[in-house]
Amino acid sequence: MKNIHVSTTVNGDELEFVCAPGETLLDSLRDRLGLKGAKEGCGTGDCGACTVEMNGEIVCSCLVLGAEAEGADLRTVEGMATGDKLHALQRIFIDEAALQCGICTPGILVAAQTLLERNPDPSESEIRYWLAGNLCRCTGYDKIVRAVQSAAAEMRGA
Amino acid sequence: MNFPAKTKRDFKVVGTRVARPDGVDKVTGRALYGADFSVPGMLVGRILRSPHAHARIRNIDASRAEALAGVKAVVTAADFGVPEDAALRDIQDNCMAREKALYHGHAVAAVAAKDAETAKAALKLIEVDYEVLPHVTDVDAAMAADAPVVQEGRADETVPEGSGPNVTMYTEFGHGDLEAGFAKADLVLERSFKTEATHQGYIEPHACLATLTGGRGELWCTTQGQYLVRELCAGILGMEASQLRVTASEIGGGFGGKTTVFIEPVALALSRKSGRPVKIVMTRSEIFCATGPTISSSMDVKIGITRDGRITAGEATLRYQGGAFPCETVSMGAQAAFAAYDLEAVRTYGWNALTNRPKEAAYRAPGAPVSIYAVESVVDELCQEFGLDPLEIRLRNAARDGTKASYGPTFDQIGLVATLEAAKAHPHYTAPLGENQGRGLSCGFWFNFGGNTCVSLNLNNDGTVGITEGNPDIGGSRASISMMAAEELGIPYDKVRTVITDTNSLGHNDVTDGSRVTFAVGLATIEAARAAIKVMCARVAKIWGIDEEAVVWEDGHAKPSGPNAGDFDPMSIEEIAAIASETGGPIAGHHEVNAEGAGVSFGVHLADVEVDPETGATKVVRYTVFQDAGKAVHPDYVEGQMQGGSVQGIGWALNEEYIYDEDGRLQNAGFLDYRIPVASDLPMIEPVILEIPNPGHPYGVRGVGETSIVPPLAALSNAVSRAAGIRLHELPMSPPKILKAMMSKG
Amino acid sequence: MVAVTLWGALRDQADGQEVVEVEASNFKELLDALEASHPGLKPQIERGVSVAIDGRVYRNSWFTEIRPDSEVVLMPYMKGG
Amino acid sequence: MQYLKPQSIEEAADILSRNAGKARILAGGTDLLVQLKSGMIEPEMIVDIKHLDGMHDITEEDGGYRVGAAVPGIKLGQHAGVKALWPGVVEACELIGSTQIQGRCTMVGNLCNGGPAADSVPAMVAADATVRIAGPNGARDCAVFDVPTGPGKISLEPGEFVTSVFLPARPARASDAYLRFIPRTEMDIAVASAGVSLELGEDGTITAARVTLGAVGPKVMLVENAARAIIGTTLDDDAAEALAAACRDAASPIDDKRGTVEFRTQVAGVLAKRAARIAMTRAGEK
Repeated sequence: MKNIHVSTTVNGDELEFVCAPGETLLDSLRDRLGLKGAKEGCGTGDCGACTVEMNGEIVCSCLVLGAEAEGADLRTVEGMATGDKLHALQRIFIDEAALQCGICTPGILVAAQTLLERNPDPSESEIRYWLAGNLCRCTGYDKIVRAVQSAAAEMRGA
Repeated sequence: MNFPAKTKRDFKVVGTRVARPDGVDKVTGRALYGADFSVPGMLVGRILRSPHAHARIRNIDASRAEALAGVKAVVTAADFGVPEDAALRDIQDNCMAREKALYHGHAVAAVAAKDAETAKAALKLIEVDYEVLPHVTDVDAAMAADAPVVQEGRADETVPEGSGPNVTMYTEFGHGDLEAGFAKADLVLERSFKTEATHQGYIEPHACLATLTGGRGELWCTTQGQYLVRELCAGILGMEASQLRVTASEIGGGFGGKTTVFIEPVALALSRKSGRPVKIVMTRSEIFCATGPTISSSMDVKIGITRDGRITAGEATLRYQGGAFPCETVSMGAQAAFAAYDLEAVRTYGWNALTNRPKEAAYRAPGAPVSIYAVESVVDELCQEFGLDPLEIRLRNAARDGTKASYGPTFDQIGLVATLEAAKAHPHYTAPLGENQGRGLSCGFWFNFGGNTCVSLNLNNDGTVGITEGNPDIGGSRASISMMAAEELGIPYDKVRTVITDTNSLGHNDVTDGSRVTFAVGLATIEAARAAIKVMCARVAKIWGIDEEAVVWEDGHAKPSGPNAGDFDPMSIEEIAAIASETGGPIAGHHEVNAEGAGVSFGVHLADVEVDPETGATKVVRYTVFQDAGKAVHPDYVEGQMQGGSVQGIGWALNEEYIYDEDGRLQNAGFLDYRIPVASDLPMIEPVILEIPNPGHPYGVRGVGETSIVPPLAALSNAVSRAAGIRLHELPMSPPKILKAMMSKG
Repeated sequence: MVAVTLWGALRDQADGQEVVEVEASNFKELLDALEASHPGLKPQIERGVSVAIDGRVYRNSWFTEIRPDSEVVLMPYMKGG
Repeated sequence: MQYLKPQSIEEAADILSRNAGKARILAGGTDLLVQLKSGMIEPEMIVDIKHLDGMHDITEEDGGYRVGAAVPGIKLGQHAGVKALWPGVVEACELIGSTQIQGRCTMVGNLCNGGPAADSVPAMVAADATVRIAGPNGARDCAVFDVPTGPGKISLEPGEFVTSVFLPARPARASDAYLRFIPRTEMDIAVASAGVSLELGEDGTITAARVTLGAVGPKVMLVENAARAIIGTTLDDDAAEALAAACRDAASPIDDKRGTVEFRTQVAGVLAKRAARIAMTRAGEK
């Protein structure tokens, strides 16, 4: 057996791709499906830039095999906006300058989205620990944490 | 240049918090970074790296790799020439070892293959015959007369005879009579410090895609300066600049680390040999081993003070290592060390030594954080000895307008005193502390630079504006550039779009470094807008049949300058643009300048920490940054620079370090054990912006990017000292060191 | 004549003088005059020097004006991050 | 390399025993993929066992819980029953890596990787947990303590793999706790760690205890002297200090990039003392 055929769901779309047995889900998303939003910052699960949601849990897609996506339900940063309308997190990240270089942003947005769906009113400490696996070297995290808090408040209708 | 009149103007756009133009691309995953670009027929490039810290390369046999199916090219140093210019030769030799591998991870060969698996397999088939040599990684060991020799003959004329074989330079700054100064002191403290090397830690790996066929090259890469990349790559590959076009991708962080080349010349050489496009993306481990961390240091600082808090003299000896190639960073450290103080007698001495470590690259205020850490630690210890308030003592001795700086010149307008006063007035300074907590303070300083800059501004037919500039946007500069253009033209921000262009579309631009972009590109943008305004006023003057001088520009409109000029309805920029064809053709303005006069910047940081008395773990519980930013064009991004730099400094102070084993191999080449701060490590970082205008910029802008990394090192060390009752003289202050100090104190 | 302050390490290359006087009305003339009067400074000038004129640092602009009463301090050419 | 998805535990055991040394198990994959990528291992086949029966289940058994080999940390943390019975084991498992890693990592993977600093292992040993091992000769049970044998080494025979962990029942007034020391607040490997499980008598004195240490020896340590130091006490300061001293005596760490011998030894005692106090409070509140 050389390559593996995978049927999966990404951002609600049923998709198929072929991957090598040892290929990571990150590489499959980027190179097979052209979804380049998830980034490789370390390849060892230490930076979180490759974060995607898989079957409801956030994972480092660099630590998942492409083959494991068979039958899975995946969500990536590319699926956050609805048409032209940005997700509240996306819009507030721009408005509140929660990104500088932006390389960590897709991973942080995906992780924060899952957090807010699970916990609509997280404390500062809960946000910081939830995002501890998403390294950002530009911002010192301050504006990121505040933007997640603002988005949470808006999404709660507060 | 002086722009005094304009610095007090009422701004309409500058100073607001608009949305950045690249924001949507970056939050939707569409923005293309270094590794995100591909072309058909592309090969994968991989680099073979030395497992040894120091080894002579006797022979490289790549025949088995070349024979592997799918391998399209193998290159070694033999595929490159030998540049005459020593600096360029060093950069090339750092990209590909010539006769010796000079550090663990030094590139020795590279392959291009049809895919990553084949490239990886090919690397294993390359046989390198190494003669392992003695190595040295510690700066003090490297300074010694009997140290293993990293490179022969690299000392410049400043190095005194009898110095060790790895010493490459010596420098000295200062003024006044030290002996007399120390004699006036009631207490003189002399302390020795050591700091480990740190890495910029940008999250985006170095990545490039190179095509070089028929003598013409195209290079896509992540860099802080595409023009510099072109210059270096063209030099290394023996090409003319016109034949190599470099396009900068979006950049995922740099902090100085992307101001040189590592993989780009290699990818071009592989492409030249294979005739195919070649993409190289570094792994995180390669980044730590073989890009450019900052210096490590060993320092002695001696300061004298009177009982009532007047500093009478200061002296510092700095020994830096910047890896296996000559490095002049110590010179900046030596100039910056005492910059915050008004001293009658001050002297700094700087030495650089070669080691078997990767070639240093710039990192935010290069050289300054460690020397200022040492000075600010001793000042704090003196305050503790005499029970003096550390903020009052800094105010008492602060450099101010007219002070002869420790590095020579006399300061003109500087904001240190204002910054210290702001810290003193802030509630943080007097807030109560909890058990096991302590508060530390430190000043910081950076020079800031200007440099070569080109900006082209084009008026579109509908009256909107396009700006082309050449400096990669790391932290929101497209927004601030658009804002300054909108301000000058008197039009809304959203009518301006700024793009960053390739090397073919503008003249040379210096790298995005030295906190220069908002200052220098902003200055050129304002001048380009003024040039376009001049053209527009001239066109309108013709329409109205009056003199050009009788037309003024206000709020996006050409207007008669006064009643004498005639009675004409103002013409808007849209109206002027719509008839540009009829009035003489397209309207544009451009400006090319070597911007000087960036204006130095000072910062003061307050840090509260809590030290666990049983484990030595340090937690930062409160942090406030005070910094003179000149005019803050986009306050959010000014704050972002202050917060981000502070956290990098906090990492440097507490946990970040290069750890080499006995064999000179890097032990922590990954984000697991090279511990940059994570979100849960930190409190909010409160920024306090002071706006003391820079007279060298039309809007009073100063650089803000670098100063903020300087104060955290001493602020945290001083805070730990007060929280735990022990003072460390080395960085990082990792828990084992703090616990050991606490236990030996008993 | 312009009085130019040299940084410490350059003094050995200029007969131990801390301040040297040269005839110059701009940055380039200053460099040329220094090279001519103190050939020992040439290697450093080739590596790069900046000059602070009345407190403001100029990295390399040749035609920056220097007045006779200007405070002129030589500095190494610097880079940032 | 091949990616295989066997349809039964027997088939998985068969593949593993026929390809000893060439096949690797994939459950959570958080260690496996790092090792693959770095070239540390180059297996010919990866055997994915996640989808096999029971691998994702947490089931009550004899008053305790059986946790499938592919249950990720985050799921364990969401299970109220396990959390109430063995809060220390759950908190240890939840300390493995970031939120993203929690979505994938498993206690069994943490154990079978053989790392001396594995967070869940001291907690499992303090809990006297056992694992069920499938193999060519059928299933067998084994104490967690006996699985690791040294850095990167485990006692499983060729063809064997762990299918579940069993956390036993315990009396009413009993609880556990786990603490580790890391330089940051997250994302690091333990520099030293301690697990404490204890039971209280009617009068509030400790009647039984198990004290374990991680990252201070080639494998997890069960420190019987430390347990003895607190049994029969109410964990007064002297008892707590005796426990810490016993842990310091037992610790035999190494110097490396993560910590020194001196630091690890000292901190192992501190952590054991603090973990014991937490376990004591938890047990007392029941």
